[in-house]
Amino acid sequence: MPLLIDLLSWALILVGGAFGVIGGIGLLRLPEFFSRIHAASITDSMCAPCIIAGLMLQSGLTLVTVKLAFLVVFLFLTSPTASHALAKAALHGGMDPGRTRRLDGEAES
Amino acid sequence: MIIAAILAIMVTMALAATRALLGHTVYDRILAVNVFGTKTVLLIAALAFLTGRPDVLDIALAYALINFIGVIAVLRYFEYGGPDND
Amino acid sequence: MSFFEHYNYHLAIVLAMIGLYTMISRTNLVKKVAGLNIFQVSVFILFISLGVIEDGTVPILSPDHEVYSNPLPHVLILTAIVVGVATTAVALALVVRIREAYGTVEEDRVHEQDDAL
Amino acid sequence: MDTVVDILLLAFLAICAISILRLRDLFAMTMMFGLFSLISAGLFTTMDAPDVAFTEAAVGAGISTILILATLAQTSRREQATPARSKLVPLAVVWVTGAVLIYGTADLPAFGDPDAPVHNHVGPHYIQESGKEIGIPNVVASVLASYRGYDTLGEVVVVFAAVVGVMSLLGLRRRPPGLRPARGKPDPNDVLKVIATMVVPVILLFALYVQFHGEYSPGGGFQAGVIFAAAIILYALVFGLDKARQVIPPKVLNRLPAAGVLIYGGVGVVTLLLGGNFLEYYALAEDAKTAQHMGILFIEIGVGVTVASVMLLIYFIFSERGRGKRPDEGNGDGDGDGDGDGALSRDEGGTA
Repeated sequence: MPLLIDLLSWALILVGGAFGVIGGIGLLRLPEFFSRIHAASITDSMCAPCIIAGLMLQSGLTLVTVKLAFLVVFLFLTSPTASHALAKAALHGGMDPGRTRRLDGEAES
Repeated sequence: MIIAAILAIMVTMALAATRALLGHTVYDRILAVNVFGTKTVLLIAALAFLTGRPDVLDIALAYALINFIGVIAVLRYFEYGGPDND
Repeated sequence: MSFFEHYNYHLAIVLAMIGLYTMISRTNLVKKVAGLNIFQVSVFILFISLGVIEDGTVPILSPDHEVYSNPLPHVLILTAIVVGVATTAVALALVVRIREAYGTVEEDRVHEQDDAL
Repeated sequence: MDTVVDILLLAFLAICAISILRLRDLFAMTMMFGLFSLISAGLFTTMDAPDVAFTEAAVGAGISTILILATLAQTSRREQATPARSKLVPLAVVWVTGAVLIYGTADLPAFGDPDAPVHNHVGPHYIQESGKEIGIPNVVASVLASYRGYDTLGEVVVVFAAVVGVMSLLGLRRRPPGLRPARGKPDPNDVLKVIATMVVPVILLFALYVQFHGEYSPGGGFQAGVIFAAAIILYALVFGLDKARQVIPPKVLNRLPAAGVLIYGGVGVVTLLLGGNFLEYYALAEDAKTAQHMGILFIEIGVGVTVASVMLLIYFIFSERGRGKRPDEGNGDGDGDGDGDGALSRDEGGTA
């Protein structure tokens, strides 16, 4: 049974890490802001809970687990809110989701 | 195995930092900084387990909430120029 | 060999150089304050580096650990950070007043207006 | 592993610092500044200094960033191009300073060397004896509040002096001349309001935990005060300044920094009256450890009250100064009306 829990925990941590890297690549490679938000949300909503769940399985039932649970609930509440507020602010600030495709990159180089 | 997680988190942090440096728009930077912040939370949680001192997890909690407050503050100031115009 | 044993100190000094350069080469006062903060953080890093002991752990006593890092630099820097933000607040308040009085936060514009008097 | 993380974080820090130097858009610079503080706090964690990391995260990434933003809202958003001044002098000064400092490190003991002089002075005493003398596990808290309590009193007074300075610079007149009051557009961001109502009480609770659990885990009055202030700042950001002002009546808030210092100094006076030295807690109770616990508890409360109220007051003073519209709007500053048209939200990333 402890072996099973260990395996599950490692699997969760690995999956979380993989999602983190995928989200990071998306954040860097996707063409414009509104699509990048999606990549960033993956790291917040998949990577963080998976890694923290893996760590929770490691620590057993202690105060540490409670703190980790608290952390995951907090991240789960605030990350989407921050993304939402960010998208809203961008829209409000005049960024057009359909129009701004590759303009940024060309203006830059 | 926690080392693998730490490496993955560091890679993500590097990617997010690159995006924050490249920017293009301020919103991209805010997004990248937000991602970087949540990854720092995870990094600290993982490091706490690696060094065997999980009691430093409080810092990870403080990070999570300061990160949120920071992002909201930047957005409010960038969008409205302050908290009072509501 | 001994040169590379000091890598942490050297990187802290690089940060201090960047902060100092920001402070003396830029004319924008807000940026000068940011440079001051970079410099501050570099000093904090230098102090905390001095307190590190190899294979040491967090200075919170527990029965499982023997070697702890030195708590004294931690105490000094902890209070220095809070005092640092207090001085930053005063500096920024001065910046706001300068902007109200001169209409600009660029150092050389302020000097021009002073010279014109 | 620790070394790798350490070097990578330091490299991130250097990159961040260079981008702070080069960015002309000051909002973007502030973002990088927040990032810089977060990374340096991460670095402190890897260097086994959780209390410092805690403070740096709350203060640097939280309060400093918000204060710079509040300043930017009242000054200009962009840095003017530096005139054709010689860059050689600053560069020379910086390189000479750096060279001297690096020369100075040559004689320092190696990084992490346990035989370094700094570890053979009072450090070992604190680590070996504080468990018996003070009786709390967090050595940093016992040094801060008991062994060097006199120093900490000085630091608290400095923080108090800072709020007096800010108040006399900005707070006496609530609005600078030429600024007329204005109401902005209503903000219908309901998601933020719902989440903020859920999160703010949790943050306040966490601040209390940090305050009173600081003897057993990283934390204490300084960190708790900043987190408490951050919670109310979040409330102000989401619900508006006036509502946040009602949380603590201004009359009370204006007196709290002094009250905190008085609590701290009062403990010292009480120990004097009970026959001990100033801030010598052993006079407070029969049992030595109970006395130390009581003394540390009280002065941490004093520190927490002062720091929280000072941070809040500074924030309120800054944002009340900046509310309203300027008559000379249009030269790119303020950005208070939020009608950016895409071009406004662009910045030349790193091309400065």
